[in-house]
Amino acid sequence: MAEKRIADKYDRDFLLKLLEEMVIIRRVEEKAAQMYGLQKIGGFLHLYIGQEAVAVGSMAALDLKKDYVMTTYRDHAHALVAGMSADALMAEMYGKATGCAKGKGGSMHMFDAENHMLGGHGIVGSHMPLATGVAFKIKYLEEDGVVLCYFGDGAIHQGAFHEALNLAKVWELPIVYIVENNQYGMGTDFRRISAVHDLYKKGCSYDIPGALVNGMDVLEMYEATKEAVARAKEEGIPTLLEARTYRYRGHSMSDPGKYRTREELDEYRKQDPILFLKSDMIHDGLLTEEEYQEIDKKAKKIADDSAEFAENSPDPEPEALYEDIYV
Amino acid sequence: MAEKRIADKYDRDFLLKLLEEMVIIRRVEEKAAQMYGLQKIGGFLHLYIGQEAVAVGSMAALDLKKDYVMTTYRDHAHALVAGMSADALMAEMYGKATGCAKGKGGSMHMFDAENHMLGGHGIVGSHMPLATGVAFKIKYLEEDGVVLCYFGDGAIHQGAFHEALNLAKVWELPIVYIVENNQYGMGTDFRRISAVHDLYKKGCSYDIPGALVNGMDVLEMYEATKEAVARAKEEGIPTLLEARTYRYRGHSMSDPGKYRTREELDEYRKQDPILFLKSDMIHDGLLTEEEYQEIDKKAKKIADDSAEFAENSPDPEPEALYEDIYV
Amino acid sequence: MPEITFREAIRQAIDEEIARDERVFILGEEVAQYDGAYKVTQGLLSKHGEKRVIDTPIAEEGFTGIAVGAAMVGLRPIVEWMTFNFSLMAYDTVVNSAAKMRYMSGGQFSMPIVFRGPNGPAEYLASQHSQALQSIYAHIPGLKVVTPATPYDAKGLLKTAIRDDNPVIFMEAEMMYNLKGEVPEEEYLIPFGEADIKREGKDISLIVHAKPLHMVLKAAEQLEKLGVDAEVVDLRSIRPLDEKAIYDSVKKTNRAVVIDESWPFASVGSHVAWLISRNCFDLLDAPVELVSSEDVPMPYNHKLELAAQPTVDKIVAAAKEVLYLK
Amino acid sequence: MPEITFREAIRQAIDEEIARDERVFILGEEVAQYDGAYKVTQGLLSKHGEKRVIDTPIAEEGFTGIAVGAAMVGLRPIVEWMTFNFSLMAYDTVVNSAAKMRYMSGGQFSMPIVFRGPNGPAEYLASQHSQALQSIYAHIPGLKVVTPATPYDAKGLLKTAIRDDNPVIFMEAEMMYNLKGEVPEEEYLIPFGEADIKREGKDISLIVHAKPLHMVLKAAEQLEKLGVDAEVVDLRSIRPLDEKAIYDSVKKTNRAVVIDESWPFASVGSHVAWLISRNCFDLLDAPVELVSSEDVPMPYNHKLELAAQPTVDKIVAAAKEVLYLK
Ligand SMILES: Cc1ncc(C[n+]2csc(CCOP(=O)(O)OP(=O)(O)O)c2C)c(N)n1
Ligand SMILES: Cc1ncc(C[n+]2csc(CCOP(=O)(O)OP(=O)(O)O)c2C)c(N)n1
Ligand SMILES: [Mg+2]
Ligand SMILES: [Mg+2]
Repeated sequence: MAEKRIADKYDRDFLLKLLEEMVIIRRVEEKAAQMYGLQKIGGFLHLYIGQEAVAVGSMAALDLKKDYVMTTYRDHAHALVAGMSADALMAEMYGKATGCAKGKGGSMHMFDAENHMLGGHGIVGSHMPLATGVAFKIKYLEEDGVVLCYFGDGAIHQGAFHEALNLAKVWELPIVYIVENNQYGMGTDFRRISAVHDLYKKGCSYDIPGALVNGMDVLEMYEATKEAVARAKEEGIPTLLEARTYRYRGHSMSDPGKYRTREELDEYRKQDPILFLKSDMIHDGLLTEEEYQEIDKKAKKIADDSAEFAENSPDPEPEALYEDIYV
Repeated sequence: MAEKRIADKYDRDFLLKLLEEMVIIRRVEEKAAQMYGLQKIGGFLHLYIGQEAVAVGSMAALDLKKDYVMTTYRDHAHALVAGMSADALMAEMYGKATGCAKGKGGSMHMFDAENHMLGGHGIVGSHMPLATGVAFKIKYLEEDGVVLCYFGDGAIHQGAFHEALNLAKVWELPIVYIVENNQYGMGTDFRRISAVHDLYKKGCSYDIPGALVNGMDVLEMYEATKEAVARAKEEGIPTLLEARTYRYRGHSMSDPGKYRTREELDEYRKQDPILFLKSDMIHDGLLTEEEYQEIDKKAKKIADDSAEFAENSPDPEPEALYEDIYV
Repeated sequence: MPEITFREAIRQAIDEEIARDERVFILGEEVAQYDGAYKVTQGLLSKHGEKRVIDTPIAEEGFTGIAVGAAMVGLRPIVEWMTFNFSLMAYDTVVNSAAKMRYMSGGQFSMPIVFRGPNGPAEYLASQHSQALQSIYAHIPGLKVVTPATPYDAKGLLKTAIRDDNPVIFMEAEMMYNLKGEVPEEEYLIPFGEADIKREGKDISLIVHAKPLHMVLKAAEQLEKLGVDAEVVDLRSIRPLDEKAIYDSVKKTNRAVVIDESWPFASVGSHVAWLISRNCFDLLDAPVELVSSEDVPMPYNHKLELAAQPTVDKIVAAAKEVLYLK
Repeated sequence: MPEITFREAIRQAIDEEIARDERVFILGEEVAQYDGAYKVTQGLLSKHGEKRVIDTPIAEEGFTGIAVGAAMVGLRPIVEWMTFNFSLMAYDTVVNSAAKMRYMSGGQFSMPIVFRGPNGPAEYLASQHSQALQSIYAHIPGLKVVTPATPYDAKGLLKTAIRDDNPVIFMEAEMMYNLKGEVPEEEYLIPFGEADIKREGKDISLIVHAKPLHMVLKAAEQLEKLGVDAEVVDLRSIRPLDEKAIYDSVKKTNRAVVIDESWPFASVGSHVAWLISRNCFDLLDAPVELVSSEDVPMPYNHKLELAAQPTVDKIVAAAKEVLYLK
């Protein structure tokens, strides 16, 4: 019998959880894309498909009773992994009163206070100091927590990055910055607008350790994050992780995607994070094709149900317009 | 006879020019401080005394027919070295119509378009992109110029630094960033708020070379800048120079200066840039004490005359309030 | 006259000015290789090359500041902000550097720069992406603020903006980019500070700028059915503001409603409403009404987001109020 | 009652609230070791320690954003901006994050944060350091904006601000820090949205907020000599705005001048002037006048900078205008 790839190191339940989460994200987003086509969802819809291993692997290193995540408008995956129901997520995209933000936020603003999912932020770069402030609160209250702050390869050039990282290091805050380098900021190849191409090295100005991680490999994401989380919690040293990854879909729904080649896309599809984990698990005898199909079926049902839930949910009442502005 | 310190390398006229410039800056600023005490000058007055070698040495590497400088509110030295008359400078501090900005800018906003002195900017950090834009213009028009952009150790943590340096490198702009590390941003020791203490290393995030320079040594400043200017002009590579220096006076006139010790100040006074150049020149037989006194006398007269000029100059006409807003 | 879209009108203005003056160039996120996030700059890279049509990273403060610096020394940049929502990242640069450079240097520097992009609510974009921000720019002396609402005005005003030696905030709207209108083939410029009477009338003045013009024109039609002959004054530029055109209209009608898709408080709309109240005090037969966006962040839900904005119904209702028609 | 300075009143409020609630802390440039650029926080570091009184680098966007993030999860930061001029660096964070967090999350997060510091012209500071910026904050729904003008109001309002679960912009003034006034020793809070009649009168309403109150009170004295009995309404908070107090006053006087040291266009002042014009239309015996700063960047020359601002003379002249006294 062939050597085990992952079975010796991880238990099956853990791996199954990662697999299921990735499949659910994908199926729910595919559903969202479909519903966008039917104009049930409007505005910007930024899909995470292809990048699932990043959120799933890194967040597996968290305990969201104590830890927090904050991300950009490309936020569905993080919300689902944090524990938001697909129903609340989909209903939010539909703009329904049953959505996580009562239909006020939409796709870009998934918030789940209870599950420590702190959004869903639309202004590129602006949430990096915010996430750093959450880490500040953890330290201030002497809690045993950490913050994962996600952002894109395009966002790293915002001044907010510079200001946040310096302070995180000076104040020794428990935070891990994860740049999800899907290699494009809209239509801009990250190499075109960055003076250094290894983004994880941008910690050097703040004496913050960095590492390049294969963002298509959920277990590599998990391990790298676990290490960084420990460093943050135990030593108060922030880390900058660069997750090299890829988005299969356009930047948002209207993107023709002319800035990249079919071949490049196909290349990354071959490294699909779901297929990889699945095949390793099958290889190691932790999963059968039938079991996988079952997972997929369940995920599809969750996605379908969420659309039905959203469809059948009411719009917010007109008075809602004036609510939730001030406490 | 003892070995020459500088005479073999530099000609006397050049050294005299540097010395005179430093002495004039000092005397003019001392005069300004005195006139501030007499309430002839109001608001913020940020003196450069102690830092003279930085502006004088670095700008000696320029040809201001083609090159440009831009700096902060601590701008008197740069203006004088660029060629602004002490009269126009002092009159500006007095708020007189004969000031370089017709009395509209004051101490913090010395501008001299003709001499390529581009200010005089009061919002910490905000001029770094502006200076980068001037370098952009040089490249755009295919000119043979360079920009020196000065800022403080406190300013380096502004996001504008990060955004500007990345673009300067990506676009290969002819610019030299000079952080005048006088070791305090108002009352804040630069080590307290910077994750890395060698500020010149902060170029690493942009693959921009950096160097530490003794900012009390005018010739070291000159040499380092000359090298950086050549790299900028010939190869389109920006540089980050850290000029380690010291301001003898408070941040501005109202600063009690409790954040530092008498000893530290005395230590730096011993390395005074004027005294150092003077003693090297005397050592090498390029200057006599009498000649130095003559220089100093001339500088004092320039300073005195400037105050008299300012005193006798008219205030702007009331209509000036509404002028110079739009072209 | 050929009919072209608002988008095409903007593009023509940029295209022609880049061709006319080698110091003119455009920079911003996705303006070059991607042909513009909203396709305004489509084709300009391939026509003018990467020296004149320049992609930037997402670094609004940085690239806006670079453009301001370049303008100080004689270039004539057009800064495209992907939307005005993101311009807040560069607000300091515009307010403290661009708007004040000439004044604080005693007139030594001019600042020939245009800041442009879509402004105001589009659809389904929620709080951070759907703001009408003219008021925070119009408040600032040293800036000019221009808000065209037709392809004709857009082209003529943008060409004026690019040739102006002062910083000009030029506000478009995503929802107008596909709007069609006649635009002459020959060159023309529209000066700033000249309002345009988009509909003559004698019973009430509807004073508007930017995108809501189109609602106001519909409201005027509905009012016509009620026997009310409304005059529609399109300000076109709000700094400078054509006060004379406003007062001339109110002199005729004695009644006014101001329509502005900004939030109401300390807005362009309430300012204009006060100007009329003050300067036409003896002429007014009724208080000046303001139809603005509601004083709330923008919600995502479509019904709510429409309710948050001016509507034809709200405009008609305000006009009736002012006409004492119940 | 003891007389203390405006500075001391602010300091007491911060001091007491830090002592009362362990989640309250203050951060900003030079607030700790240097005892504050304007000495407002003097002694607080030594009393409360560096956990509660925190120096930051010059990185307004960064430390303001950190405070906003901390407030999202339950801390109660007081952000000191050295002056509001520098707050523009953090304007995006305030407008797009702090003001909208509650709304865009459907009410899940509160935002108990205060942004404070000196606002408005001081002396000899020129264009970049001498701006009254209330209008660009008051424009934004989701923020509260408070502008005290006496030590008593400053302390009571700041304590309210610190206990408020919403983002509060709290504007002081360098020129007021040494101003003295009576402040009780026992604890008190002043609610937002309650204007204070600083002088009762029956002939004309002078509506003001922030530092110009003191000029207005002097103008009222001069008017008294002319036989005019002016009422001075100090708004104290401009968002929420006490509209009722304004209208009640105008109901009595039938005449109003609004005084605001902001630039005029799209300002708090012109907004209030419009509100009065509209809502007291039938009561007004004269148009509502506005005395604002001139529509120019601030010059350095002292005569010019005084001419750029409201003055007692300008206020008296405007009042006479409204009273048809020539
Ligand atoms: C300050 C700001 N500027 C511009 C935008 C428009 N915008 C939204 S997403 C995006 C690209 C971001 O790219 P990246 O950071 O790589 O993240 P990705 O979308 O690839 O996840 C841009 C330019 C914005 N939302 N905010
Ligand atoms: C954006 C901004 N924040 C704060 C200030 C107030 N301020 C003026 S100078 C200064 C200290 C700057 O220190 P540094 O950069 O070291 O320059 P130095 O004064 O030592 O030359 C501060 C905080 C400002 N002018 N602009
Ligand atoms: Mg990306
Ligand atoms: Mg310094």
